[in-house]
Amino acid sequence: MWTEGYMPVQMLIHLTVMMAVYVGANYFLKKIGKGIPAFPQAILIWLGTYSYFKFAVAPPLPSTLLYTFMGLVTIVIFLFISSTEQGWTDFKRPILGTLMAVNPMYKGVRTFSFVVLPLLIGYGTYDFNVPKFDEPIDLRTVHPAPPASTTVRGQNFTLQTAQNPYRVEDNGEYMEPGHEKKYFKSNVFEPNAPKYLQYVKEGGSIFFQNCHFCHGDNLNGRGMFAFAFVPIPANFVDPGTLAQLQETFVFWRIAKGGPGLPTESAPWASAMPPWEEHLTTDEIWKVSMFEYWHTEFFPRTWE
Amino acid sequence: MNKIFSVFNKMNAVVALAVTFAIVATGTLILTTAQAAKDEKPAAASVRPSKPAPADIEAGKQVYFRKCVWCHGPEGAGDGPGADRLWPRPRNFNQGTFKIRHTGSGELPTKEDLVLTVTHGLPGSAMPSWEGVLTAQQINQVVDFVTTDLVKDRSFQDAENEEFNLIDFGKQIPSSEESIKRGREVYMNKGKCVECHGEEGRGDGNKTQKDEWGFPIFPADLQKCWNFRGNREDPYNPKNIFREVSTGLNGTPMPSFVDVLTPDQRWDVANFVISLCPKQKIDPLTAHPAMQVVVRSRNIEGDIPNNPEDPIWQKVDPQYIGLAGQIIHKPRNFVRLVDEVWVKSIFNGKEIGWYLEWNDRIKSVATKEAVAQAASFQETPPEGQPIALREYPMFNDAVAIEFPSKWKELTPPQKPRFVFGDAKHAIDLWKWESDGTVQEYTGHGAMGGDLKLEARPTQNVKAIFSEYKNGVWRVILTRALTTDDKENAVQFEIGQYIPTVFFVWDGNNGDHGLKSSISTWYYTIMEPPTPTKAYIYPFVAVILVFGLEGWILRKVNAAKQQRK
Amino acid sequence: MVTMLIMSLAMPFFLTPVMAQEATKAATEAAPKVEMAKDVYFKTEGPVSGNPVPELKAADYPSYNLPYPLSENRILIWSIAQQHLYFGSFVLAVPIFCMIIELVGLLTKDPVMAKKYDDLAHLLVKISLTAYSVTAILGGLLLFSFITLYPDFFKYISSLFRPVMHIYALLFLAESGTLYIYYYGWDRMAHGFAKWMHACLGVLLNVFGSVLMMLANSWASFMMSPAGVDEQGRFLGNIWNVLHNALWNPLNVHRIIGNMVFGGGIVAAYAAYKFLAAKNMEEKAYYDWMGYIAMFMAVGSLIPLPFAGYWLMREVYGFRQQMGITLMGGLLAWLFIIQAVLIGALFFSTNYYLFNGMERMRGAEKYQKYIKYILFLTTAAFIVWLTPHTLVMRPAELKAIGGQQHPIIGNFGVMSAKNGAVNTMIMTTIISFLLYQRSNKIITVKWEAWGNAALVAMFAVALVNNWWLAIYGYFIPANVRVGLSVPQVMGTLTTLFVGSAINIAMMKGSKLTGPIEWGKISVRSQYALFALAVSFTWLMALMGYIRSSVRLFWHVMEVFRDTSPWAFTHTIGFAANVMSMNVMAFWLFVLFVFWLGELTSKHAVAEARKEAARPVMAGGSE
Amino acid sequence: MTQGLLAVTILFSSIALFILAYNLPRVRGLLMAIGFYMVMTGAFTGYSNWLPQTRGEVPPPPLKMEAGAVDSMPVDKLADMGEAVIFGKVGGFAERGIGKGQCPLCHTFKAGDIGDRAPNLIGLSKRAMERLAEDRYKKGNAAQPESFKGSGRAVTAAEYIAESHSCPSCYVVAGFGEKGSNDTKSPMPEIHKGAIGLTLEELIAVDTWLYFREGETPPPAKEIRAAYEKFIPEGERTKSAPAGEAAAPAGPPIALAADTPEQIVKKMGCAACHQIPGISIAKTGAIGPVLMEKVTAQRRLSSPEYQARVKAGKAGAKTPKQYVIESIVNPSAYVVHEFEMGNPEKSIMIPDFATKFTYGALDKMAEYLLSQDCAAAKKDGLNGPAMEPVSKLCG
Repeated sequence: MWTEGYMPVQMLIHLTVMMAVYVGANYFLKKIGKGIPAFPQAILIWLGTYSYFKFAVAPPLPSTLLYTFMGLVTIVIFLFISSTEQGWTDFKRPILGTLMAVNPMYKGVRTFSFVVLPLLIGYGTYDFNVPKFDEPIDLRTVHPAPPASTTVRGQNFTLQTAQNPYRVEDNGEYMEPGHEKKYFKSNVFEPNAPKYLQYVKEGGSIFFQNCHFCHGDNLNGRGMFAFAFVPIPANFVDPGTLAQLQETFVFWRIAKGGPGLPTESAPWASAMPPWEEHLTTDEIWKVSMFEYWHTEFFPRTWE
Repeated sequence: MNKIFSVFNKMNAVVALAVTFAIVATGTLILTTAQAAKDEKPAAASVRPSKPAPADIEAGKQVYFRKCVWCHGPEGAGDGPGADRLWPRPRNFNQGTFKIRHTGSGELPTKEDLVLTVTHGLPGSAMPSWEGVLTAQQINQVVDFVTTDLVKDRSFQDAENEEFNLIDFGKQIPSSEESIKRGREVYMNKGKCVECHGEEGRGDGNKTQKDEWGFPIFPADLQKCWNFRGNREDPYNPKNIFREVSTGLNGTPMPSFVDVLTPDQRWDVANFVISLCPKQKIDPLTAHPAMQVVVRSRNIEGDIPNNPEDPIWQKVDPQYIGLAGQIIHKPRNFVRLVDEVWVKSIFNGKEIGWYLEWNDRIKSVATKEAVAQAASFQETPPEGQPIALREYPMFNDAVAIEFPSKWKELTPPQKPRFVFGDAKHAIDLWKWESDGTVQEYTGHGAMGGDLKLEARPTQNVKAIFSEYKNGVWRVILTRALTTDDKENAVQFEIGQYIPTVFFVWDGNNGDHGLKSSISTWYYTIMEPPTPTKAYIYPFVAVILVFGLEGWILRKVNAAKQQRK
Repeated sequence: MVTMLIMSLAMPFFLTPVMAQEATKAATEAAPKVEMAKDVYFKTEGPVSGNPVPELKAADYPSYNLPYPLSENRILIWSIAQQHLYFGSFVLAVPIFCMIIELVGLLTKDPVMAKKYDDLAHLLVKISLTAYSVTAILGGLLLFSFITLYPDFFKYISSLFRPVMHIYALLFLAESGTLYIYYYGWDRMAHGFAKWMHACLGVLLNVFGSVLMMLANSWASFMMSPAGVDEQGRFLGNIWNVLHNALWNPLNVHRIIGNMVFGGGIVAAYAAYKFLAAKNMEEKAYYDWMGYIAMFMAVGSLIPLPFAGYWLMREVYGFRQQMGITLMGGLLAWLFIIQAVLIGALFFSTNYYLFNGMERMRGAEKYQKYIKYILFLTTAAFIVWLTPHTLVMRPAELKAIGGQQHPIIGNFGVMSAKNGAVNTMIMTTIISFLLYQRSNKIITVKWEAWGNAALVAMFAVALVNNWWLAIYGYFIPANVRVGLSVPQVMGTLTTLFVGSAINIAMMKGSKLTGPIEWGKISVRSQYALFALAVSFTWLMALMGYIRSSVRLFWHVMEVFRDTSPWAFTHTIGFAANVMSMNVMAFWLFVLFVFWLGELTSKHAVAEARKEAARPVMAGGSE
Repeated sequence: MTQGLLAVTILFSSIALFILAYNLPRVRGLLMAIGFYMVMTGAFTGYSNWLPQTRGEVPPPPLKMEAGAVDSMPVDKLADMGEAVIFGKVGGFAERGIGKGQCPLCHTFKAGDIGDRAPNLIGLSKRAMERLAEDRYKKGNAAQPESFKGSGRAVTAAEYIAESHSCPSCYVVAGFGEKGSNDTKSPMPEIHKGAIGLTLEELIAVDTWLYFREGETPPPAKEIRAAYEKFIPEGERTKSAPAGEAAAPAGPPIALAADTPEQIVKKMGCAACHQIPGISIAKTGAIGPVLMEKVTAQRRLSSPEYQARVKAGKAGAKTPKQYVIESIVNPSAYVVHEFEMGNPEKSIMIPDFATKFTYGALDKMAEYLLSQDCAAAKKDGLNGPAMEPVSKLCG
């Protein structure tokens, strides 16, 4: 159902297909004279959307988002049915019918719902008040605002202007992000590799001595220790991480680790150490370069 | 549909029965053959890998030098830049020694075996699953490259000297109590498994083993099936055990039991081994038991029993807590031999009790030498020295629970730094050590550059039970819910989420001070009784709704009257 | 609009020479002692001619002994400033409407309609007259609380802006004068050349009003992005530098457009209320029409608003990247989710109103079947628009996802997707509007099929282009991506202008299936107008708060630190509560103002209403 | 939770309004409208309160010293203040920042870090007493040029630290003396006056931090004050600015074009390392070269070492003035050979002067330095550091 890399678009396509099926089925049923009345239609749309968001989306949607989506869908269904006078009347008919008990069936429904509804609400109230032991909801800002500058091992770096000193062409010129694409498929263990690749190799070695325990050999955050952490370590393969960041941001994150995060990013939820305790700035730059090379992303740039 | 049924009706009952039987029989036959076809390995002749195409080898080399080289090294000798800090060490391909095979002991694996290994990785080691990262084609190519270029001492194409004898799975014996009992019998006696893997399978039998390259290794802890190599897809499947018992693990002391045990016996052993592993929900992302972040402490009547066999403790399900090596502050623990601890918690009106259980192959109590070295204990191995070869003096095994000292003052979800707190938020840490001491500490994080703990003179935490038996430590700690020292000691409150961290030290691994296994933040919650309002409010709500309904009915009836 | 822009361009010419003169004078007089310092933003050197920012302690902030939360000075200032801004916006927006409506009335050939428009403009300016006095009162109150609650800060900032204070005061006088002449001269200048002069007065009124607002804006934008001072906050002798700081112009444009939506919203809400309270069909018809006009104005301004916001955001990023990240991905990111909900509410209300509006026309049935598609597209876009970048998750959920980034909806959180979503929502609203226009007409032009095909093709291309760019933009570096929003916006604007043009052209000579039966709209639609108004009021409170709180703990960003005990940033919930109180207080005020307006002119309006409610001739294509 | 109450209240009041509206047909429209407004407002408030709540905390403002206040300050506050003096701000220790005291330029503070210019200060509070017991201390090096009356008489650890701060040469840790002085002369600059000019309060704070970071209880502020008063004569103490007077603004001081060279030297703390002719406070610095650029700039510019740096693309001055400016704003461009300290790539000089000088100030300073020659140095009696004495330059 899901293909990695296309999922967001797939979800929109699924929704579109569901819409098409709904319209088609409705048209067909109407044609054969068995059109579904507005009220059950609304219920069906709601249930269909809910089942999709609840069961078809994997990994599951966070509950907060699910509620938000369903709240939206509820409102939209209401807007849909009440946007024409006809639709609104159709929709109201069974409800009013039930309330007024216009025929024995409706009367039955009314009696039933008048009994069940209070009980449901009662249960809901009970459920709301009974103590729960779910873990508290945690909020984290994934990419907090970096400071304007940071001092790493006595050296001051202005994050907006600093450059990775190892991101260089063979002639020593700074390599603008994007230009390293030509090296993405190269073998860094080649003895005569260009400077850039040699630095990547050094960075890789540092990565595999320090970082892969958590961030994993695939750089996907599933290292051998990752299972013990909540949240599990950052996944660099995901285009939402490295590719969204400037290299200086990555440098800052590596150097200052979890304790260097601002409060809104929940420094306590990160096991990342301030790597400046273990690595020199040069090593940090090289590791950052390796991470980009290995995941084949470019650092983000600001214009 | 009706028509079909009516046909049945018209038919003779006997004929109908016969037809049904025929359908069922055919179905079963098809299903079993399909199953058999699935189980069956290809015949030996086709097992020998054909010589790969040079293009594939080249493509495989590309992949290798991007993904694998970092651990396995450019020459495939298991000596990549990352190798020295790894335990278990990455495989040396040069001799063609591979653990996960369907071939006989000492033989080369089939290509499928290697593809499987790469695809699913080796749980419990740093080798990850490459599924989804590399395509099936890439995995095949990288295996081609490894088998031709990096396996140097042997050749997969050497038809003269190399044999590929696939093991015979025979007929699987489904797990049953009987089978498990027979398996245990074999495990204890004929198979002699117990000699290495220990009485209860925790791998505590033979503690000083080395692999073919001289690196120390331990027998597998059979109670952690999620850590079995080659077991990622389905940890509770006895087939893998059967395979390993049959083929042995090349390069390790684990022999093949093909000649010793009959296939049926091996199935029994496999069933027995799997039965040792606690049944847990496995998280597909981490291939470990799913993590629950909240430790629920149950309310009990009476005293906290000082015996884990007590029914009160037995009623509580132990909770799995995964532990990582503490590799973020020096000294760093790259080899963490204890990777999980199981906890239970209960409380009564006065006290809270913690039951902690973890597997440790060697009971260790600090030697004098270790005590002397403790102050100058230095961290990670020198550059270039494999971590697996490090030898340490024996320190105490230990376990600790950490809480923020003043969690009430933190706005959730704020917490201190999980390793010994930080300057702004102190932590309270209770540490039990294998020499029987229990000590309470306060941690302020990095005061003056080093993470340090400050021992407190108080004696509020008590170890009411501790025992080492068959490779497992069991400890029960208790403490009063509140103490006088409000500044440093954690104060427990019912119904509140109290952040909690767990530490375990494995003394024979040189674990000491910061060198430890560590969890991340969990929450402890002491279950509150259901409040009375939970019963009153629904009642009120129901009455209100009924009232509303009555009002509606009245209005509706009035409207009806009017209409009439 | 244009005049305002010209004014803002002209500002430097009548300001700089004065300042430069002053500066040189100062420089020559005290030549040896003049200290030069560097501008924090423009990086130019200038003579130090002001005091540095004072160093304050918590005790330097006097406060009234009020119960919490009013014990916080900030909450008081916040609330008063908010009320002042609400009324200010309304007072600034209504003359713009008056101007436009009066001009429309002037240009309309049909005398009945012309009168109807003219009376509406008259009514509006009347309402704004009361609001104008309230604004002035609130302004005084704000000034007073400023002086008493933040004396040092006020001293500093007023010393900086001293040179333009006179201009501000003069403009205020001019604005008042013009407004009074404009209102009281309405009947006298009703015909011929005088009427044109009157319309010109309307333009002049708006010019004064806008410049006034721009000057006031410069205070706010200076606090966010200071310029013209050195690092110690010392004035460097050039007031123009202080005024045209980095965020001034984006803020000006954003506010002018925002004011218009806001003003439209209030008038629409007023009309909706009157519609609901109407006793007879005539009143209903009149207020239905008025609500429609106001809604049209509001939504017309709403469409460019996201683009103005986008520009402002770009400038924020350009000024300080951390400030941008604090807004979009950091501490304040959640506020943007609320903003997303509010904007969604605006678009949904608009569409819903238009759908309901079709009911006043016979023949609309054939277009009603498209409602579900429009709603679906809007909803899908809104789902993308609403999904936050930072998800709220339980640890277990986080674990199940395997990282902070959800593989499916995670990508909806980034700018690229949001751009696609908001453009889609705007386009669906445009489609609704085009359908609404056609509702009571049977198109008779020969090229009908071609016209329809062109419309469909244009929307299809624009939407597909928009979506494609949204997806493609995700994979390219940010600096390139920023450029992508241009084709997206261009696509949307093309559909708006070309689409409307084609539509109007097709409507030429069309056969009417019936008149627009004003007053026959459903009651629900009027609630949609309420929803529009209240959402926008709330949105304005929210955006004001965001803009203000992004300074975090600075009075003047990176120059003047806020050392009061209330320098921290409140939680979203707390802020929302204050906003809600403000919104409710404002609407009570508005109720009062309307009631006051009603009191004085019951008779006149009743007359006008009677006139207006006469059966409308064919041809109302508005 | 109480925050969410407002939303609930609004929603419930709107329900009440609707019920009221139902029963009061005359004002029904008005009440319904208000009710609807409240529903919408309540929904927005409720949604906002349902979202996760975080409060933005205010980072601690830059610390301000107040004379006399230190005696009554809590120990941790005082230690924080000390940390700010040493490392620039609270938390600066972890970030290895450099503060007003400029201590980390030479001293190291973490286990395992080896300082080659000055001792690692870890464990100082414990070591102090051992030092006092050394024979070398008891001799009391009375010949020290800058020793005060009463120096060499420290008896407690606190006094030892105070003495080391106020009279570095009174006792020099073995191996850390100036070259050739046989550990009788310390290269440490004056910190209680002159360029660095720490006030007594700041010195107390520094000492407190030195204890505090070890996890020990520092001696009370009064005791440390007494120790300093014992060694620093009244006239040489730097006074802290009176609390009322507007002190220096937050952030580092900026050298301005309007400042005199002397003021610039003072603001930037050049004298901590350099001797500069004609500047009264800059007579003892012994870590960097003597700044008489009329003599040295051209010489260094044309040296092969400098040209090598130019070739490597690291340096690029062509005129002596460019050279001086380059040396200030980018010290690592070229490190004078004698002062390399083992790393020719990186100067130990503070690297961010570029952000602390205005252009005018830079120009002024360069002009001034370029006008200083041997004669000026001789007139001031400057000797220069051991690595490159004046005699060698002017020889």
